[in-house]
Amino acid sequence: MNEIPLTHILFVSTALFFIGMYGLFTRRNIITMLMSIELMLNSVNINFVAFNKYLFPDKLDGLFFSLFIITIAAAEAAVAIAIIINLYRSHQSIDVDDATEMKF
Amino acid sequence: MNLSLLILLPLLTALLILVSKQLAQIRVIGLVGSLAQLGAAGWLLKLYMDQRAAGNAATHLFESNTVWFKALNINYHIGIDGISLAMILLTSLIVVAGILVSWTMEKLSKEYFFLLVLLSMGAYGFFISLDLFTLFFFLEVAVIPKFLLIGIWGSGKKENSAMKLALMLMAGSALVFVGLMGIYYNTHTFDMVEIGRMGIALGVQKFFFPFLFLGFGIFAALFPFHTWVPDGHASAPTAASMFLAGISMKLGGYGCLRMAALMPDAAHSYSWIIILLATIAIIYGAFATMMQTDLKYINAYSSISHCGFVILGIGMLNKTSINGAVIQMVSHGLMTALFFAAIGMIYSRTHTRMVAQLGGLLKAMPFISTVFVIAGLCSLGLPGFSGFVAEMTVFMGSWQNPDGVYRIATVISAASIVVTAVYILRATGKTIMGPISDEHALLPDATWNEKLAAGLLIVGILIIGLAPFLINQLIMPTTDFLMINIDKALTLK
Amino acid sequence: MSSTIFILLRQELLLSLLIFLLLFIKIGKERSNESILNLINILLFVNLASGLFGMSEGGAFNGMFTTNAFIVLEKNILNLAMLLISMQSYAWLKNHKQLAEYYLLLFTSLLGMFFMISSGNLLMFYLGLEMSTIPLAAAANFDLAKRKSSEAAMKLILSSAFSSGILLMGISFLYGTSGTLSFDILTAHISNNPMQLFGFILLVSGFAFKISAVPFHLWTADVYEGAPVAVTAFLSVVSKAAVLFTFTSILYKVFTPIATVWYGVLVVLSVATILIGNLFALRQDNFKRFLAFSSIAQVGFILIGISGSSQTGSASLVYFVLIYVFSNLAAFGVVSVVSALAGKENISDFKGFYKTNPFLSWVLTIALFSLAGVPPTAGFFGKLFLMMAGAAKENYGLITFAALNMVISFYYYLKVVKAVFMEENEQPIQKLSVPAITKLAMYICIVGIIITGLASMVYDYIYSLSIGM
Amino acid sequence: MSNYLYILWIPLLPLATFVVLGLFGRKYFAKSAGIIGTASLLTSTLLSFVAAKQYFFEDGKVNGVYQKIIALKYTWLQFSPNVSIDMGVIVDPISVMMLIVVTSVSLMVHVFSLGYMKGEERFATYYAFLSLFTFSMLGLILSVNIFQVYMFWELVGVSSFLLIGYYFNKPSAVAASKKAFIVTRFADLGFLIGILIIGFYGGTLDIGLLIEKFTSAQSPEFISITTASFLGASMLTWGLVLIFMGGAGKSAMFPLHIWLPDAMEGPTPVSALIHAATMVVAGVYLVARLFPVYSMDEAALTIVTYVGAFSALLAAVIACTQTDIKRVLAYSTMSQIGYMMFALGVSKNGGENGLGYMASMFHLFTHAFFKSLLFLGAGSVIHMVHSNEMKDMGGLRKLMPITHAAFLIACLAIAGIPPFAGFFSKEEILTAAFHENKLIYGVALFTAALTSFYMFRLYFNIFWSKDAAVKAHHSAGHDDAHDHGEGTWTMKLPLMILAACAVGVGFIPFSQFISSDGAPLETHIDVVFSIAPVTLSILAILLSASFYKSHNAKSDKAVAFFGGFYRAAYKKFYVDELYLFITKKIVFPLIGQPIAWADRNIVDGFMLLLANTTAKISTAIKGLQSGKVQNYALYFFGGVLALSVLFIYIWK
Repeated sequence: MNEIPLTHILFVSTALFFIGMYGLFTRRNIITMLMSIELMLNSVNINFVAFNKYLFPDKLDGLFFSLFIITIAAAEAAVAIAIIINLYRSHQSIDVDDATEMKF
Repeated sequence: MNLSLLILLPLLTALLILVSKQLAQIRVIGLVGSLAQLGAAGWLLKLYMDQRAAGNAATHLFESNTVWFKALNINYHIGIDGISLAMILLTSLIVVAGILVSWTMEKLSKEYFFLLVLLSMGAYGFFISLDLFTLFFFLEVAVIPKFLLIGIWGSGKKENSAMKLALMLMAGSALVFVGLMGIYYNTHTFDMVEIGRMGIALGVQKFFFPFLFLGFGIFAALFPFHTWVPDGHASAPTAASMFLAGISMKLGGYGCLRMAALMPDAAHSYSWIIILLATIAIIYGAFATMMQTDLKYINAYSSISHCGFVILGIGMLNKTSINGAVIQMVSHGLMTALFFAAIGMIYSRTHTRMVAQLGGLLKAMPFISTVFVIAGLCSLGLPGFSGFVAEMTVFMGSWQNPDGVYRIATVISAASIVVTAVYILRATGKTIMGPISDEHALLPDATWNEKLAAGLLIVGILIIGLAPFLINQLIMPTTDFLMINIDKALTLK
Repeated sequence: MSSTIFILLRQELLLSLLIFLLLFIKIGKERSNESILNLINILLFVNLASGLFGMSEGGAFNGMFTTNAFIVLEKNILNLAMLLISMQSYAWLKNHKQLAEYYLLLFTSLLGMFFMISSGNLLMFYLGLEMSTIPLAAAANFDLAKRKSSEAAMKLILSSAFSSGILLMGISFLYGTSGTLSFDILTAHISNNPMQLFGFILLVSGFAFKISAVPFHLWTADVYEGAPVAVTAFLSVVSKAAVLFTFTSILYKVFTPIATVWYGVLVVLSVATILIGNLFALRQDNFKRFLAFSSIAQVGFILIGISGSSQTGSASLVYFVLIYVFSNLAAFGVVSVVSALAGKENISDFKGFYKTNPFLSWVLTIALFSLAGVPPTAGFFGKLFLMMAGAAKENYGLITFAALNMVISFYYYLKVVKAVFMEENEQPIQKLSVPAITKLAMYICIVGIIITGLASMVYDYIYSLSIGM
Repeated sequence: MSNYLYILWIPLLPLATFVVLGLFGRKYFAKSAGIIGTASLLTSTLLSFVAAKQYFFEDGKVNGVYQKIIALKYTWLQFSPNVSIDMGVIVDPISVMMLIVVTSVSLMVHVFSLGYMKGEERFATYYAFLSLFTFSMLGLILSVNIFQVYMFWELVGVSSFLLIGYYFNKPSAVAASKKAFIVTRFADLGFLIGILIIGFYGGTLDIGLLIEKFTSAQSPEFISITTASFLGASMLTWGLVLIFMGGAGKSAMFPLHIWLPDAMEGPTPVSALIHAATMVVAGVYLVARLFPVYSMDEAALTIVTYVGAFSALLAAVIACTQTDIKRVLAYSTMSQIGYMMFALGVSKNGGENGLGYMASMFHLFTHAFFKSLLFLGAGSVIHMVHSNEMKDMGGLRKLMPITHAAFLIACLAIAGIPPFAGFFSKEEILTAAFHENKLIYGVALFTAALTSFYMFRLYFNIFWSKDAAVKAHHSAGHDDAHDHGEGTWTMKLPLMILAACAVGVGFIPFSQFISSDGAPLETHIDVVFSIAPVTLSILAILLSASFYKSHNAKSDKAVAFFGGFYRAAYKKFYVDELYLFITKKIVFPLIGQPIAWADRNIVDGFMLLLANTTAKISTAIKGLQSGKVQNYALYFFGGVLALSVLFIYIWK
């Protein structure tokens, strides 16, 4: 059977990564920004899995790494959401441009 | 004698001052401490002379070398030769005088005396250290006290002056540091004696000498990096200006001298630049002084001009001129300290330093005026005072340099003695002589401590001025040794 | 599963115990803050002491966790910093409700750092890193009421998440090109191929973000300003130190084959960092922000030291960090006391500070002098040794640049001293009563600042443990 | 060679006096200072007479030639193996002669001051300064080393400065003292450089050695210094001319003479001592001291000659116009010193040709006495009239007979009327000039005539003319003049003694003792030769008598006749104004101020600029820290890209 070459998958993951980055740079809503970061993390996950599957199938390093990434991303998201909620309490908004009190 | 005593004494004094309670206590401790330093220095002189008389021909006496940072080959290597001993004596004299002059300091007196003593400690350490890192360490130790002394107890736009002084000196030491790095990574040691023995590759010298000489030059008010001098001296409290001009400018001159001896080839190939700058400093400083109206500024600018002679003497790179440079360092230290002391006394009474607002003080305060005149006469190089001996030695030395350009430099520098006479006499004529204003007519003359301080410095000046063979006897052998290296370099050319 | 593992991991285990204890305290019956604080400080001291003896060397979890005398030393330094911070935040936490949470967060992050430092494997490293970062984001938000605090936390969590994304990308590339995550094996596969270089640079960027090197530093100032002083202190000293240790060991151990490349990277980073840090520090009035930028500049000097890539390099790094702990924490101690008791955080408020609080003024001054690198304080030696280590590469342009930048840094440090000693103020900060334990912490810092420099055995000890390349 | 070491005491005694009076005078010796000073100086004077006797009559002469004896030599400051400043005592004809002059004149002044300065507030200080001056002057005389000369040279200058500025709260006195010091200092600069040149080529600073080396045309030093040249003149010429510059400064030769008239601000006895008899002839002494070397260089000697002659003439002309009696005397001093200078200039070294040298020394000797006499006389006149201006005087001959007599003798002496002292010395000078250089001779002759004219103008104006004026002057309540009449005996005695000298010293067979090479020299007064000068002088005296003896309009006519020239002379030919212009209009505003300005604004400004630019940059880039977390991330990514591009593609 002819399988999808690694480069294709890498292309997808890279695209995902930069899409996430683009979202982070452009979106004003903090929640959305957080989601874009999740995208980036997931693209990394794809990388790991792909590398593992294609190049080093005998060991499972990559897979495990991606598992850990998922967990930590969850933790991170939890803390982030908490912070955002608190930010909303104090700023009455989750627009990132409203939280630019400290500068220069 | 263990030279570390010279560091421990001030340290001990400083600590005692920190723990002491009331003003009287602080003063007494400070005075006793400084006297102890003076005594130690004098004793050291005696021991040194005995050793020499006993035929001890080692270049450095009382040498002791203990490992400090083993991994980096940094040693606490100390020892003295004639030149450093002369500097040590100068320092101890000025410290005593400074403490005496600031006897009546009320504001934050504890901190004040503490910093003074700390400064002196830095100076001693600097003069006794034979290890470049230790040298650098003490060089910087001596900077920050100046900043605080000027900034806290100063007058006028003290903060700016303090900041300018600190930053320029720090820039100087930054340059010095780079130079040290260069030497270290090419000789793998900081030990001056060792480096002197093995010598430094010509290229390395050529590249790093400017860093070191310029760095120390900033401390020695080398043109055009002298601008910290006027403001710093003018804003500083009396004792601080005495220390500044008397001690810490000498750190620079001493450093320059050591560096020139350490890298003679480079010193020789750059000597024309050094001499150019020195000559400019001398004549330019003199003319700038002529225009000043504030006594402290007058003395500060004249310091620039006088320190120019030190650099000139070093730049000429021959025995006589280097002798002259050393004598000039000592002489200028004493003389300018005396001058600042006198100005301080006048200022503390009249509350003005403006020449125009003073006059006829000789009537009201004969002693202070006499001190002022003596300082002035010494500064314009009158025979019998140290200034004459120093300047003449420098002239004789630099004239030995048959190159026409150097001759012209010498003549120009010599011309400064006329300008010096002009500004000194202007200052004296306007402040000491002439009619006295009524509110000054009843001011009191010097108090015992001021008389003592002035007397001490004057004695120093006179000893050099009347019996120069004594100090010559002290420094000649050392310069002879320095010349061995330098001549070697010159003959290689 | 032998008992040696308990010895190897004793610092981590002790810390975990502390964390559990805190949980119990939290759920247990109400106790007075004072008692809890004292207890914690005592325990922290024990924790520190435990690390001091019985250095042990070896690895666990087949190489994922490695430790040796040097690493233990590094952890001890972190413990020391933790202890000092906790002693200094006494005044702030005395009547703070969630002090247990506060300690929980900091300890967790510290635990993460321990694991990161002794990680022998990219996965372990990543776990440690995140474990140390995420709690800090929460801690930054510890002043729940303050707008700035939550803004700071938001900025920290977002940018650190972004940076870990970048970092992970780098790791994935390294993994893809070498097929392994373990450091020892990885070294063999490191070469100049572009993909790997790209991965390496992404990894370095992640590090640079954590140690706030320019241009990855922008979060620093805002977070420092917004976060509570104690947290700021932790951020600026502990987390930075931990990452620096890890960074150095990874560079020296793993990326030896491309040393020339990362030397270049370090030079570029350090030049940018020193310059930008100084230029921004010049203008600051908020004390925490000022310290933030000054610490950025400090990192620049540290990078020069690391770039020496020699035993001297790593030794002077650890040495400097130790001094930095003392100096920076002394400064932060004063700031935290002032902000906790007088509620002032601006340099301009410190005018005439000496008249009212001579003790605090001297502590602050000595600390700042040490940061500026003025003898006889230890900072002088620390900075000089870093630059000496860097100078070993005979790149004198860099050294001159750094040395001259020291002059700029002098300016802003002396500016604070000027304000404290020389300038007048119509309503100066009133006389503050410093808690005894905080005072003790400050004394420890001062003694440290004096001793660490002058007593050469400290440096020699560190040097004897440290490893070159 | 017998022992002259006791000569050391001659300078040391005044030094001791200075130290004692300087330190404790104000407290303990406020009254007795004068006695102490005089006593110690008396001792020195006696000692110097003893020395003179011993040297000239006992053992100075070895097979017919007076020897140079180095009584003492101590290395004071070693520069390099054979270059050093030595402190020493030289005993040779001129030094002994100067010892006599200085000590005795100084003694007279000390005695005179006892009365003149009585009741001054700083009486002790005054005597301290006098002693200091005497010490320095004696030290200068006895110098063995050219640098020793320079040192005492400076000391003499400073003590003169102190004494001129003695009335320190009188602005004019302060200004005068300043001027004197600075002008001479400027001259000393030349002296110093001259010393440097001579010392460098001679390889020593010892005068004896220098003479030895530079008088033998084969010695390597001589060859090197004459071959080395700068701007066309040989280094020898340069050195000597520069040294002469120093001498000219002290001896108030044109154009460095401007300080002398102002120096009259000092107390009159001081003028008598310093600015008439001793210090101002130091320049002459210096040239005489180095005369053998000078004689090896034609150019230098020519310069000496013409400067001397011109100064003599110029000063004489100016003196005719001045109205302040002390200034008149000052200018006459200048002109007499001019005589001595060109006498040296026209002289040769050794034998008959050394006449000029001997004559110069002779004139120096006689001049010291009658000129100090004139000053002291003027002193007691001023003491009585409380003014220096001629118009306040007149007809004093009755009020102060002794002064009158003494003054007249002095005038006759300076006018060169036989048998007074001046006649003999001036005669020798004229003879020397006549043999060497007719032009100089003419100038000298004319000057001699002028001299006697203005001296008697002075004399008549003081002691004769407008009696009425004086009567009115005194009836107008200035009775104090009568109280102390002519002053105490301490003021009269010196006058008489000096008058005696002014008559007597001319008969000393001077040439027997002093000549350029130490060997006695046969001289004779040629009556035929002396007709011309004497008659001229007498004519001049008669002329001035007809002008000023009784108050009349002749003088005004003469003034009108000379017109512009008179005004120019009265304004001292505007030399002062020229100097003022140079200093006030050129040095200060065109050199000093620009430098001071540049220092503040350019040099220091540059440092400030550095600081300010740094601050500016830091404000300029503050936008980088925008506070927007997204920008942070953007910069982050930018950094990543930059690094990647740098290290993957560029620096691979």
